[in-house]
Amino acid sequence: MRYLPLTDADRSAMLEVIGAPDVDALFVDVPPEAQLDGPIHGLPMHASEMAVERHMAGLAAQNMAASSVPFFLGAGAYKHHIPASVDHIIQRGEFLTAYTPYQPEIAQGTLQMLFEFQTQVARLYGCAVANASMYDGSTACWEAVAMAGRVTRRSRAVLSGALHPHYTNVVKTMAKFTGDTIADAQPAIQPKADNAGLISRIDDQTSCVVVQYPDILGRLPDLQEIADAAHARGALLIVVNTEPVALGAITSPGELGADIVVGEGQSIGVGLQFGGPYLGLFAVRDPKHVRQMPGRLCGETVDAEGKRGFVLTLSTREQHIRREKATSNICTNSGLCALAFSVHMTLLGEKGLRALATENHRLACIAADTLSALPGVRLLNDAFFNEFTLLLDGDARQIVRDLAAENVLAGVSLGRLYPGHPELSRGLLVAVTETTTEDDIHALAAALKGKLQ
Amino acid sequence: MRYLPLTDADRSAMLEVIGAPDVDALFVDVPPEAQLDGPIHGLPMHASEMAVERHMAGLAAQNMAASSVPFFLGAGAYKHHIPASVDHIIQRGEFLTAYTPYQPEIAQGTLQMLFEFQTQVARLYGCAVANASMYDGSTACWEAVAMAGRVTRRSRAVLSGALHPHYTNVVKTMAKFTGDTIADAQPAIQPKADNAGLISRIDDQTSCVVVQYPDILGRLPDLQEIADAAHARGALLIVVNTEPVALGAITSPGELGADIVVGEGQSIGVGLQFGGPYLGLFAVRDPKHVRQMPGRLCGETVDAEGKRGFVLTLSTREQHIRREKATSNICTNSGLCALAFSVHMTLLGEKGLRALATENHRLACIAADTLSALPGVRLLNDAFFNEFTLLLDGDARQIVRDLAAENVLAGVSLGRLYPGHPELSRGLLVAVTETTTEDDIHALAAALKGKLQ
Amino acid sequence: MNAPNKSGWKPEMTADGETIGGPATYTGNRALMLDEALIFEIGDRNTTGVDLPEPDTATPNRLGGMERAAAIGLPGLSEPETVRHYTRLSRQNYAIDLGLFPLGSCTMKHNPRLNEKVARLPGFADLHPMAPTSTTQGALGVIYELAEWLKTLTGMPAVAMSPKAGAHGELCGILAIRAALEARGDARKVVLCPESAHGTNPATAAFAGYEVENIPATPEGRVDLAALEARLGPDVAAVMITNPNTCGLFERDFRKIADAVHAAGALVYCDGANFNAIVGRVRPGDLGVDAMHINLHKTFSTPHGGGGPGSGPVVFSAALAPFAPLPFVEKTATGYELVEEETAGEHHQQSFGRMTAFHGQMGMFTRALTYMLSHGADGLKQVSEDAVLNANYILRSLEDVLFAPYADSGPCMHEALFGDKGFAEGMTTLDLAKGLIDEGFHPMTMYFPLVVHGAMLVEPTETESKAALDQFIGAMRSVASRAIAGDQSLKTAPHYAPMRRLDETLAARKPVLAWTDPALA
Amino acid sequence: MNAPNKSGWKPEMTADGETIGGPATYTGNRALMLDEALIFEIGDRNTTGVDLPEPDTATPNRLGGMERAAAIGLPGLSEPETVRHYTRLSRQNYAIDLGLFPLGSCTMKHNPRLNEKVARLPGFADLHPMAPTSTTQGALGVIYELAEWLKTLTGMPAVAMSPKAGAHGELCGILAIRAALEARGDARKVVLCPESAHGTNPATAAFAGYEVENIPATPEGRVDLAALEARLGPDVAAVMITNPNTCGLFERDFRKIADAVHAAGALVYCDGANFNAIVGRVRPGDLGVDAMHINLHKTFSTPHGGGGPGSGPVVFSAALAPFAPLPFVEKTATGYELVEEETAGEHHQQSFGRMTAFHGQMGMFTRALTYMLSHGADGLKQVSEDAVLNANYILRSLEDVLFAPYADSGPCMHEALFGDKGFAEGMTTLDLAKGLIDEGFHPMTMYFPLVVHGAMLVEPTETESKAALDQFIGAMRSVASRAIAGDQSLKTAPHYAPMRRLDETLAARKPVLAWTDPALA
Ligand SMILES: Cc1ncc(COP(=O)(O)O)c(C=O)c1O
Ligand SMILES: Cc1ncc(COP(=O)(O)O)c(C=O)c1O
Repeated sequence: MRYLPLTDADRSAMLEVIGAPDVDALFVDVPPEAQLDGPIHGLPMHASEMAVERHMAGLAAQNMAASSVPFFLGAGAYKHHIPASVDHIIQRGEFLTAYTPYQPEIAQGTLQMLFEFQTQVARLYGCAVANASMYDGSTACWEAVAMAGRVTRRSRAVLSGALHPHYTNVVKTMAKFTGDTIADAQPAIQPKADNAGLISRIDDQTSCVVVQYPDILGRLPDLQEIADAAHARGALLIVVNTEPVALGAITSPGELGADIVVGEGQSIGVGLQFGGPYLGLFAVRDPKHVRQMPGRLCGETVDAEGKRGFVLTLSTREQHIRREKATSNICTNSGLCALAFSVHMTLLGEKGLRALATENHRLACIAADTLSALPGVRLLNDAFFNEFTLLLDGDARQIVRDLAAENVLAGVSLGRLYPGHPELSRGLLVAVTETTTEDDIHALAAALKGKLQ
Repeated sequence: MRYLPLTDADRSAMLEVIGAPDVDALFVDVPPEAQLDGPIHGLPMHASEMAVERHMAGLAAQNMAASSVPFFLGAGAYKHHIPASVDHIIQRGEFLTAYTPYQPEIAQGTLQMLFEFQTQVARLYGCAVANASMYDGSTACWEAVAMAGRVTRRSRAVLSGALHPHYTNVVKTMAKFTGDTIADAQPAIQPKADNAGLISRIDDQTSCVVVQYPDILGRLPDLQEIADAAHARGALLIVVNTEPVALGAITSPGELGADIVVGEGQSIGVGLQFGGPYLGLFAVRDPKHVRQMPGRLCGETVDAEGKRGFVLTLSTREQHIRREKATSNICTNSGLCALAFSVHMTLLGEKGLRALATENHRLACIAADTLSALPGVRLLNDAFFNEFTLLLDGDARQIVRDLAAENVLAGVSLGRLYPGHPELSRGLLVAVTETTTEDDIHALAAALKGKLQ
Repeated sequence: MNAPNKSGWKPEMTADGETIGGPATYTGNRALMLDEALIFEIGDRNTTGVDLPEPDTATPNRLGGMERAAAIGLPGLSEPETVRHYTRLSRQNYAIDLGLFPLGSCTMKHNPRLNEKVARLPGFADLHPMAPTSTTQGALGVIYELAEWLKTLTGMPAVAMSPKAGAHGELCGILAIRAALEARGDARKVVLCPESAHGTNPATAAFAGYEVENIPATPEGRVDLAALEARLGPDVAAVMITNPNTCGLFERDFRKIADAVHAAGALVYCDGANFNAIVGRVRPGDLGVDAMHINLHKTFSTPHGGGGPGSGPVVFSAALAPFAPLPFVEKTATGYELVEEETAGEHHQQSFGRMTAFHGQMGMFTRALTYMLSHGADGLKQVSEDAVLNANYILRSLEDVLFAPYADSGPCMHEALFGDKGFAEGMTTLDLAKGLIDEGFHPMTMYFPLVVHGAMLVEPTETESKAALDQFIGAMRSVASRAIAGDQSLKTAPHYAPMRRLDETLAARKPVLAWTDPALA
Repeated sequence: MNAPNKSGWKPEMTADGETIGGPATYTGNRALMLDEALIFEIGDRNTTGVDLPEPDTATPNRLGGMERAAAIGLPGLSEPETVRHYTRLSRQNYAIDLGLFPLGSCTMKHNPRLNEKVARLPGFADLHPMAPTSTTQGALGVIYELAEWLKTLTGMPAVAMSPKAGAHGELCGILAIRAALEARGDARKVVLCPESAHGTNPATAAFAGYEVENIPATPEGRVDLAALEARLGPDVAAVMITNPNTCGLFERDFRKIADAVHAAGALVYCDGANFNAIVGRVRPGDLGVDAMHINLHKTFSTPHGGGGPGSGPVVFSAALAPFAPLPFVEKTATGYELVEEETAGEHHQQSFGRMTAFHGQMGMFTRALTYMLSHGADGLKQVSEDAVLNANYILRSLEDVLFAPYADSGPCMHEALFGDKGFAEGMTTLDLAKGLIDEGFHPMTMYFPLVVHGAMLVEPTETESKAALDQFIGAMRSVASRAIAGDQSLKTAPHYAPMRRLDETLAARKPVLAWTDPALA
């Protein structure tokens, strides 16, 4: 057994030191009836690396890898090119196999990286402080709602109808137990986000308004207007972003008045991975809210010789110190994904991020024009970044499935996101990134045309 | 340009320090007529990582990867399973991007590894001392012949007819220039190696006898007999091994009287890679021959505090010190492949290497029996390790090509190795390793049967 | 000449400013111990390490007036600088790959590289979570196979795969308990936890709207069954017990506790973070557990990555199974199906909802399944046996120098607990830990569990060799004797790490949580 | 307590045995600076880090009596121990990934990680060299494309791809020259090389059966054209000249030299190890070169790997092209073909033969081609310009403190050469180098070329940022002033590396080249 260094001779020598006749003697405190008499039944015995690799490669081969076909899925998870050096760095044993940096003298690598990451995220979001990561965008969204409750001491959250339905569901699930009231809605199928409708739902009990930007249909709501309305009622504005690349092209939520900005960081450095692990980003515009934030924070300090260094700090917010009074129960977060994000962002830099955003938008415009020129296809959005909604003459969900059989992954249908809403069944979300080629766009157009005739 | 850190501002500032008006001024010593006036013609401009990766992946996709089909090629390059940790370790930047360890205080990683590698190779070969690697087995073979000339002060080398024909060709090519005489031969197609014929060619001018073990047809010559005959005439015995895994099952050349043992280390840790980089192994049985060895040697010493450490040593044999009097012109060798070999060998250990050899032999026996049971197929070998020669009722080379079209890589034909020798055209070398499945063997049998009907 | 050392490092000095041990360096580096500035100090906004088309003005703009005007303030580095920056940073970290990492409760075991390789196969790594299920059968198969392994290993009938880490799993379990209680109209208010519990337990219970109360412990370090029984009543929704517990002991009476809890109408949550001690030998399902999370990043070896990601699937008893969250994978005659809100209606009306977008930590699932297949039933049994053997070896090799409060409570399981009793005046667990850093080891978990003064919780795991344990034991004995003897050089340890002791108080008092340009400050 | 430190490390001590700077450790480790024993000391013959079927006695044996009886003596380690062993070892190395690695003549530039990724694509990594060419078209395509790049970049009509490194390429070139001369019945005996040449040049010429004679140099560090012309004659087969030369200077008169050599019936070998200085800006073919090797592991960034592997393709003039070795790749109407002994007859009767089994360093070809495609024609031009700019920046920033013998010979190319003139009595280039180690830099090439006393050859390459150069310059200035001032702490440097200065004399005097069990010794 290749991962187990003890030899039988070692085991005997150690049992002798312990004074136990055999290893069973170490399990005396387990009631006999709870002990198995041999290897557990129903599972295979140990296997060689080669055999295991073959089994797993066999499973992998049953999946249609995104890069192997024309691919247009988004809806909160985006396919971007990740530089090879990102993966090289996150595989450094000193990053990969380290624990949470609780001993800062031998964890400056992780700590300095987190300090840099926090600063990158804060700047991207237009905020003062970001934390060291949450599980993913959807849980970060709920944590933001919970935090808004703590800050405002109110418990009614107003969710935009154009918030990712999974995020909405997570918030609603959690709220069932905390007793918060969640005012949600269906997305309005219209060229512009329904700011007026959203604002009309804000009242004096509202702790926060939650708006996605770009929204689930790819639209770009004017956040300033919502911020003003929320603030006027004493509520916080929470902005959710699921495509950080967009922020290379559009104004940051913080600049537009968001109080808490959360999001999914997967686009930068992390990769699709069938949905996880992803990277929850969490930031606050006003430093005064820091002590209500969930999750770990890394801060600057000095060592005994006065040399600058970094430590985890303000831990009195956290479960391991504050226990039932903690701001969140989160412990393990998305450290390695934060590293991947930070490395990729460092490679991009401001210049690269802007160029990347421009390239995404450019290709998305080509796709929008090409596809909406097809008979039976209409572009819903007035504005978009790299994802937009098409309205098809047909059931988009069935079309997506049919095109998959032709090796074209056409997008995410609104029917898939909002099952049971026939009024949305014609909607198809199409995402375009720098990895999309014009050939891909033409392949999709041709395939779609075939289905709409 | 992602690999170039200088900004235009940096360039200007630096030119100012240098006192040059522009970068062209730094090239004043190049005659103008030899300078190009812009980017060289006929080559593309720089490209993004994504674009380059797509281009290269496109080329890779035009090759039939060994693991994707039933695969039986050997003849000096073998497909073995390489544990994932090997590749992880050789990608550590500290190994991958280091230079030759000329500053030992900051190169102990490479140096200690080389000391361990040298010891592993020496033990595997049954020798006293191994060097820090040569380019590959074929160049190591020539270096051994050249060394035998230095040791014996004779210049006639007798090559076994069953030495890999590429190795023979390398030796003959070099000898054309050094004035050595090379007595070579064609392989005798018979169940046992032709020791008697080989021994009869040894004379008093013979510097060395070169024997491959297992030989090119997969046979296992009795080396002791040849060693005795060579030594009786004052010649050295050079043994060439192209499949180090075999030495987990068969007696080492050193134990059987070989004076110099060289070989190809690719099987352990290195991978097929279409023929390179591979790993030349070079060892001598008697420590008195060390000062005639080519290549780098790592040795033990102590530091100023008496702590054990390692350095490159006996460099007075080498080109950078001895220049035209050096034992070889080799400088860069196969360091990283030596690391891969050493890591894999450390994972295997004696126990694993023996088990690996047994498993190779077991599967080879199954394959030999299964295939030789087919009508029109005869097994040549009396004995073999993991590779054997079949005699087919047909042109083996054409059959190999035809089977490739059916996605079966059947082996290396003798026609491919010895073109222009119709008497060898029925021979097919079949190699079987732990990666070969019984399904693969049956696939080959079925395909072969189809062709021989 | 030695001016611009910007890092602040200085060699030790005598009273009259002579350097001792070695000369000061111009760079502030010490050979391979290399200082590294922040990306904000070395990068700039016009440098990038990627090649992309330069945006031109003809580029379309359909951003609807939201286009960014202000600079973001993100520095870029070329690729060579980037690789070097992070490589240099990484070298300031300790890691399992460097040596024993005996953090109790954290199960820092070897992370096989095969698992990393498998997780990167394009069929897994490059797969969208919302791709049509006809194109993701292999991925759904991984989730299904892993779920089967977890159910078999725990002897429990159901598992929720989506929780993202241990604490998220705890939340999943507690929410299922609350949903089950509410489904029978039983609005209980209290969750009981021992004081030795991990902080996530009370935090989770509180997050789920419960009051948290303490379960008393016996002097031998286990739950006090009698006291617990006395406390049980109609207001108690659940007990949360860690087994093996955080003192490293198996809760001998677990079955009795579970029976008492069930008899009182409450449910049993087991914190399974310590499953490594019993995996393959004991099935929690046989002990009366209703819900238990499993840290794939502990027992099943997915890497900790400097703080995450993890994965915390939760196994459920039959009583709780109907309340498990969405989504999950079902096997049908035609293949694997993903059960989400849409299809849940038919089969799974009582699900308490959704905990996260998408389907869980797929990247961890592929690694964990690879690990399980590698070990098999026999190997996993050996894992727990070796983990327990290693811990007992440490316990018995150190109990003469370090105070071991539960040394007489029977063998420990996968971790050994010590306290600071016997240290010289002024010497603390922290000092010992910092001394251990100089010895080339990561310290054990400090000051947890709370029930032992100056607690030191040592978990070696099964992937340590006897030689590594012996060296660790020798180093612990050496440092412990220095603590007992009051060796003052321990108070200033570490001496050899990239940093001397860091001022955590300053960090919290004047929080600096993001870089600001000193030129602008 | 501090007994078993087996490594031998001790902290610095005062005369009366007090430790200074920090306390001794039990383990001999210093925090992250970890000692590591040999595999022979930690492994054993019964441990393995792979899972394979246990051999059973029923296994067939057709080994014909050659089966192994004796033990081999190979220790095994489990996978966790193996990963840790090599990770710990690796941390005792300096590398480009850690910092500037200014080894003159070695071109230690950044190794892009994309290249590593591409080389590992199964279509390249998992391909047998003798597979039918119908199944290897992509691999042959790589060789062909790379050959086209090399021919275009050098302006030469032919290239041999199989040489395994620079020295092997030199041999290839010299053999082709000898074959060409012999083909015209011209048995010349002498090869001329400057004294500044790399050791491989004379070694190669001797290996190929030539006598080696010196070409005199001018005081400004270039070939003395007049002296060379005087020496040329019917016995001279070839001249071997490095350009840019190893003093870092461009051989201004190269074209004239080549013309004179050709006029004398000899051929021109150019050592192309320094091609990085001119790639994309100057084509050696325009200078009259007949053969030149190119170190893909220098100019084209394939990693040095701690000593290899390399790859040394050789470009040829029309005069030498027919003599190039086998195999090579041709493009035909139906695809790529491999020309080997078999088919060479038709097209290539004069080939001098074969230099190696198979077709060369494919793993390096994929990396180099990836690198070239990434840079393109414009990027490669920028490469040489930045490489030259960086070197001149260093030259001009150090010439006031370090003796620069050719500072007045015009700009340097990709490397800057200094000598030890001006150092205090007893201070050497070696001392400066070891002081640089403490500063966190790998030293420059020392004592090469031989033409300058205490030579220091500094090649920064183009992948260094200005900030890195500035820090290096600062450190060099600091260490140089210490050498000039006679600072004795330099004589005992390095102080902070994993090892103090190693005794190379002892190693050579009593060679210990393999481990032997002390128990048996
Ligand atoms: C006993 C115990 N419970 C729960 C947890 C929480 O797990 P996670 O960090 O994955 O959220 C931990 C991990 O630190 C633990 O040790
Ligand atoms: C000038 C010069 N020539 C030749 C060589 C030899 O190249 P290689 O080490 O690849 O054999 C080198 C490399 O060290 C060199 O610097």
